[in-house]
Amino acid sequence: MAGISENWLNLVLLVLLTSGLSIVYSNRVQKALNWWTVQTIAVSLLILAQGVYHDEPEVIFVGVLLLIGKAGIIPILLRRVLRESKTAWVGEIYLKRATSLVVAGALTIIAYDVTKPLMALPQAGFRNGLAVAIALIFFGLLLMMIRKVAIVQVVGILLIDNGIFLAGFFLTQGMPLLVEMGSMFDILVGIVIIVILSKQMLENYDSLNVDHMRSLKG
Amino acid sequence: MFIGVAVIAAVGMLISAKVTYLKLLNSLALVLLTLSGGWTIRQTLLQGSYGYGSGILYWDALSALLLSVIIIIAVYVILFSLGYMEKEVHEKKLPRTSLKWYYFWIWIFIATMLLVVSTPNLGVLWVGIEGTTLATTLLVGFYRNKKAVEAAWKYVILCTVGISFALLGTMLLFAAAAPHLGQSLTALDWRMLPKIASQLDPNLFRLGVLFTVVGYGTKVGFAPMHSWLPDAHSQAPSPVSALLSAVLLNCALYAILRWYTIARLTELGPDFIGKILIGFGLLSLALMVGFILMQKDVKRLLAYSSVEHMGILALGFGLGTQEAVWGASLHLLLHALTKANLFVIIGSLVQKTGTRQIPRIRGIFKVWPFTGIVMVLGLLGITGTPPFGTFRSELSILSGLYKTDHPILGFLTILFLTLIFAGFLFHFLQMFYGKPSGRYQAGESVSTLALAIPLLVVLFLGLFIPQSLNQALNQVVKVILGGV
Amino acid sequence: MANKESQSVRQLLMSLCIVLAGAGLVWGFVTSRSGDWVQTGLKFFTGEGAERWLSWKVDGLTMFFLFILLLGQGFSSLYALGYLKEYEEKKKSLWPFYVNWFLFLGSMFGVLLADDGFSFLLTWEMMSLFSFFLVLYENEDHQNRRSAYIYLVMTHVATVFLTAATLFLYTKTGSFAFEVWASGAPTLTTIQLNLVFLAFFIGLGTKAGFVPFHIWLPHAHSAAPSPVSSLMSGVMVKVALYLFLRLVWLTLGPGPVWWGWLFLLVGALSAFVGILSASVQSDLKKLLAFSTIENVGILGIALGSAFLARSWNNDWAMDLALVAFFWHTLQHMLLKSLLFMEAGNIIQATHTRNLERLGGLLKRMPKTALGALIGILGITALPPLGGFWGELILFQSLWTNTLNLTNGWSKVVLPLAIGVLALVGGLSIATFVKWFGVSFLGQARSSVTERATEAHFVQVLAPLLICGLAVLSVLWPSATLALLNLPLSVLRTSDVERIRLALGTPLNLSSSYLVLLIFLTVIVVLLSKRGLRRVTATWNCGAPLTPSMQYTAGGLTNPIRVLFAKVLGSRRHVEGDFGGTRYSLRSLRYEGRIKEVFEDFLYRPLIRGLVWLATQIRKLQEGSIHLYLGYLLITVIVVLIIGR
Amino acid sequence: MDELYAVLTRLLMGLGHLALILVVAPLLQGFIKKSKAFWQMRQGPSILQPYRDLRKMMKKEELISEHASWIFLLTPRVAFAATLMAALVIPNAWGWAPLSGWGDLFLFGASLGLVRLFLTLAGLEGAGTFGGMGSSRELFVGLMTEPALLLGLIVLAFITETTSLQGMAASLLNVSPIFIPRILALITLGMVSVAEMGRIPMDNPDTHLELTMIHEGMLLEYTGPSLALLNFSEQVKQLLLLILLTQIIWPSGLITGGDGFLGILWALGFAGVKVAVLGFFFATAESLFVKRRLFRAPHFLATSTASAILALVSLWIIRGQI
Repeated sequence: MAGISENWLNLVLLVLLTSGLSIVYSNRVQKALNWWTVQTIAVSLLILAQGVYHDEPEVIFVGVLLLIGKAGIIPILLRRVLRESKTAWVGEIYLKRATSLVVAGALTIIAYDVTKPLMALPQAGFRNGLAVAIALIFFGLLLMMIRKVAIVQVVGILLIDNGIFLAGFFLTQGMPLLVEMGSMFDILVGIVIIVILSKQMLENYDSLNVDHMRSLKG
Repeated sequence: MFIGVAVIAAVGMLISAKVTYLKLLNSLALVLLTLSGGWTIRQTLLQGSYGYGSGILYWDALSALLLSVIIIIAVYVILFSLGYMEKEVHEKKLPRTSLKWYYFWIWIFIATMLLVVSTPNLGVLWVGIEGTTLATTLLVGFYRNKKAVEAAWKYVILCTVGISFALLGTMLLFAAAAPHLGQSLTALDWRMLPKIASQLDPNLFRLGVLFTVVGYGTKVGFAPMHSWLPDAHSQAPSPVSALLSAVLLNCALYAILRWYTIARLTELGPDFIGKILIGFGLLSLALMVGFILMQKDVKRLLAYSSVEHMGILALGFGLGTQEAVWGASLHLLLHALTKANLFVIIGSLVQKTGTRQIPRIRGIFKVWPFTGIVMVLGLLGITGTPPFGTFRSELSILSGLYKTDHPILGFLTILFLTLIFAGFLFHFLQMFYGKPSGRYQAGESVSTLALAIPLLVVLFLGLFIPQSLNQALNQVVKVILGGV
Repeated sequence: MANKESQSVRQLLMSLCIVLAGAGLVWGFVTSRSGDWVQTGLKFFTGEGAERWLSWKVDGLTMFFLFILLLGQGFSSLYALGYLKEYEEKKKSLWPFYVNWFLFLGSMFGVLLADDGFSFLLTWEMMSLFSFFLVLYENEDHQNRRSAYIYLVMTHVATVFLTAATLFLYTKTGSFAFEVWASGAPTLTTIQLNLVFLAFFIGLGTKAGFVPFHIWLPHAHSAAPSPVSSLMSGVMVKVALYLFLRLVWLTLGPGPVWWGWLFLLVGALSAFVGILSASVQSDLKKLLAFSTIENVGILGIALGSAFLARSWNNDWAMDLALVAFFWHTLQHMLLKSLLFMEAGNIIQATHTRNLERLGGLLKRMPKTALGALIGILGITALPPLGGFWGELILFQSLWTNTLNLTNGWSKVVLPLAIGVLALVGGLSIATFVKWFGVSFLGQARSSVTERATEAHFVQVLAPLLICGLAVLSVLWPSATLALLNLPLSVLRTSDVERIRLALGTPLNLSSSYLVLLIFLTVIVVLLSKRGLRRVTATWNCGAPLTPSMQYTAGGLTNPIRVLFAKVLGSRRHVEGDFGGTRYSLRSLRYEGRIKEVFEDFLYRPLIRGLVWLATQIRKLQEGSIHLYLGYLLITVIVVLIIGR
Repeated sequence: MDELYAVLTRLLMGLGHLALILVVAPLLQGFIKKSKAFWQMRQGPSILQPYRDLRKMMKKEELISEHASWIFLLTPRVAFAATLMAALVIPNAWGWAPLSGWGDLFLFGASLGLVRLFLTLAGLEGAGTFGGMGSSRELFVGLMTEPALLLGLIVLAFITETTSLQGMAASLLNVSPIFIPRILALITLGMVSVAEMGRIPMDNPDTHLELTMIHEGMLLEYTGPSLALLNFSEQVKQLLLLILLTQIIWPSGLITGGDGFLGILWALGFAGVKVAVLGFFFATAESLFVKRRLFRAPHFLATSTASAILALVSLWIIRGQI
């Protein structure tokens, strides 16, 4: 990350973290989706910037792909499903918004705590970035855990995905292209499949409320 | 090459939904698969390892073991599902057009699994595992009814999350390895990694291993991440369930094993990861006792027993003693055979009776004696009753527990196994006897007995283990314990 | 046509079984004469790829029990030859029976021959499994299925202990072979040794039917077809006892004194509880099964006395105890299988196992009755038949043990064991008088019994042959003693000749007693010949005599029930219908019930706890995906925190 | 030649032993009846009455229940023979038993057990109520007497360090008669013999009221020779028990056959006196007490067992081994 100065980096990280928190906090699916888009753009910009500085074409390529594929296609897909299902509110379960924020904070602390041993490593801002990445992953999981609507769970997955990309960005100065592509492709297909599923869910339950599906027990 | 075969076959399935066409294509594909796969396995075992295309694909004894499992089970299950799916269509459970999609996804599924065991690169391996998840999701939800969708949803959500943890872990590993192997694919190559394992940065690697074990563990179905497993297995078409629990779980376990071999050589030492695996194994065993004892749904029963056996395997590998690992590798094979057989026979039973509820199934021996016999064999096999091979393997694993001075744990493990046996016996006895409800149409062909072939193999292996197999297993042990 | 076919199959298979048994006996006789014991095995692989042997061995000890097994096999097969006919007439497929019958016998041979822990566990499990299937053969009755289930689960739980002990010894000594264990045993610490012993005790004791691990036995033995019950009761139980000698006596070596005490006390308890429950049973076969528990208890006392004598190195008492043990093993095997066969005959003739519905069978099935009479004479440990002489020697051993002790309360406890044995003897007389008297004597208590006819020829022949053998063993004690020498020469170091000489006297006493008794009886009969006889009605205060006026099976032993009400947890419920006045009684209903004390206070709570736990565990999986994700999150965090 | 001689003498002596017991048994019965009559202020039958009864019954016709089987007829014979077997191990006047040897004290009890088994079976033969009642009660009493009898004898065996009745009698000669364990054992055996002889308070030999009888209940169906045999064997059993007791209370007067004819006679006379005294004692006791309820029997026999255990403990305490 030579090139991007420490401060810029931290600023981006701050943006990411806050966006993640506000996804957890948001009360409408729409909002959550928007926040997520912002976050994705930030991540992809980060990657692009790095690509530009080191002029590694493949990294730039990945960045662009990210920008188009994730910030572009996925939100559109999800919005459509959202419109069909006429769901606006994220159904809260277990935790209300405020408390969920508190929990999210706790998770952030855990993330930092877990990554403490990595301070020793040479790369600059490494630990900080990784901590934020892991925090984002936790947020995603938390979100999926405490919200009923299927789409929100999808957002959760995407949030986790962002976290992983962030982590990838820090851990691997441009991970092997093959893996990058593979993972991204997987995410795309995954989302597509999930969308299909949520359509089927609509057919069967005519709502996206995951909580209806608890017939398989024991 | 056989990956190619699988993919081509998969695409080919889409061309037409004619029964004869599908039958032909399937059997052709199976033959090719068996030939190419068998040849590879043979080469691998003869030379100890075998590469293809400048090591883009690479196999050693461990992958060979998994490869053989995949191929055997694939052949067995697909041959079975030819008849089975026909029936389903006949009984209007499925539209005829869906058949081709069924086979398409099955073959994609097989292809991804073959990829998993054929690549020497942990990154690609991850891609493969994720691929299996996606390939199977629609198979799990194949019946498209409420329950099916629910199962599929839980399956895909949980597994995707789990897998993404694994990806994070892989990245961490990459970061740790890159300084020594360069920023390239080789940094994730499990042929290289053990060589430089001792130099890996322990902190990064520890974090990586933890994330990976949890991630892949979700896919293997270690308790408490197992919760997707019974739903998926019970809702999927029975052949798919057979594939899922006989092969897919093993593939995920294989991924963990690759990490395991590396982790043993790092500064963290063999105990670190060993303890984690043992922990997960025991937890899975202990929890499954409860689920199995009180189970009402026969397919879920089998699913839970898969979790239990994954626990046993984790235990065996985690112990890391010669004998335990040997037993575990043997058990991997035997469990795959037995479980596939059970799912198949239970599947046909469920098809006949039209219910999965154990209390509603009665008097099998009166109505379908042959099915009954196969089920008895399956029962004995899965519960590790002598003279079945599972007894041998479980005994070796247990003796490993004692070797490493855990007599108490050993005792508990045996106790759990016995309780599980009690549960199984109870449910199966209920189904065997009593007066059958009139609805069943009695009568079945002797050919049902042919389904029991894998079990007979298991039985034979319990009494006598041929030299060749023993050597192969020892090679596997060497791979797992001795790095390359 | 099909019937004829299956008939020939039956005859073929069973006679094959008998021939094999005969051949085995001959072989055994020759081998034990020449005394060169076999020791060999099969090649198979272990994890290390090193070769190990699925090894077996025959020595004197094994040979003795092989004789027991072969005798049992021969007689029960002969009996089954006739018994199975009924199923044929019912058009019930016999193949499950045949397959499991042969496999069961085979696995018992395996257990006896096994010379290493692995093959022991293997064959042991198979033995339980196939006997389980045999018990399950009459699976139409739900009760039988339950019995079989209880049986298999209990043996499996027992096997948990055996496996644990085996693996422990294996890892300690690095081998499965019994010899290596024996040589390695002294290196274990006392605690380890005791734990291993306890594991063996529980594991084998369950199979042998020691109280309180006995609850499966009455269920299983009464549910099984009679040939199977006679085999299980006569032989399989003994196999478990054999393993006590093999694994504890010979392998773990002379342990601390309390081992002996454990055997003695558990044995006494089993003997008492067993015969007490038997005496109040009114089920033809359950009664016999409980009496099996009693006899196992007696054998346990003998073992205990032997162990004690060994640790007090009192050779003489030890020899006596061992002789008593083997003698009683032999006798009980003969007599109990005999009685089960007779019970089988009754059941086939009357289709009921309930004593209250039998009666007056002696006139209808005289040959069966004769065998049964000799059987109960032997089993009640009365002279002149075998049961008594075994107990006599056991008494002697306990007595000698006590006498040679320098001091300590043991000198009081051991004679009390004699007292218990005497009490058990008295109870067993009551039990079997009830068993025989109620079923064979008096009047028929139900119509089914009136229609009863004598059983098939071989079903009568087999028991009578056993009777002959039982009498012979007493009439020609030196031969029996020669048989007993086989195991003794293995179990003890000093010379066996001494025993032969010393025991010659009492055992010759046995034969002379038999001869004299018969002689005297004959004389008396001859002397009291004259005088004419007339058959009349039984005197009943002038009132006509109806079958319901006889003493019922319940009534016969009711005093015992009242006396031991505490132990049996027996309760009675009488309700009389007095029509208006207090003096004229219209009808009276009596209902007595007995609690299975051990099931109620030991096993039920256990099961309940287990089920509760299981239901708790199942709550984990109650369908909400949010919860599952929660598990995932928590697991990750926990693992991360533990991991660092 | 010598051996043959030895065997012959042994045989003859054995026959003499049996003959003696057979002859004396009814006499004792008569004597006891007489002494009971004495306490009841009655004339009572002559001492020889039992002989006459036996002879009479042997002549009588025999009635057999229609439900009875061959066991019914076999029982009296076997019972009689088994009683004789018991007689063979009891040391007689000059302390010699034909069938003496290692552990014959167990034989004594066991033979009586054999008698009991057959009697109880015969009780069920008649298919009537009273026979069953008798058998049930007999079994009940029997299972309690056996331990007591055995323990009592065992204690003596410990005192004398031999398990042969003959040896016990011989070596009790030089044990002080007021040796506490001995006395306690004696009490045990005394109470047991009461039970075994079927006397008050356990059973009433004279009653024929169906609801109270035990032993007589089983014999209810018997007539003629069979009844004679059964009564006879009962009398023999009674005599044996008394001899056993006398030889233990006061075994003095044991004289080996070597002392010639006179010696033997003297021994016989002496023993006879002892037995007579004891018999009179029992008769007195019987006249003083009443029959107890059946479910009181356990108390009675428990007492006897307890005293046996007490005897054991006291023995070891006195020997200083506890």
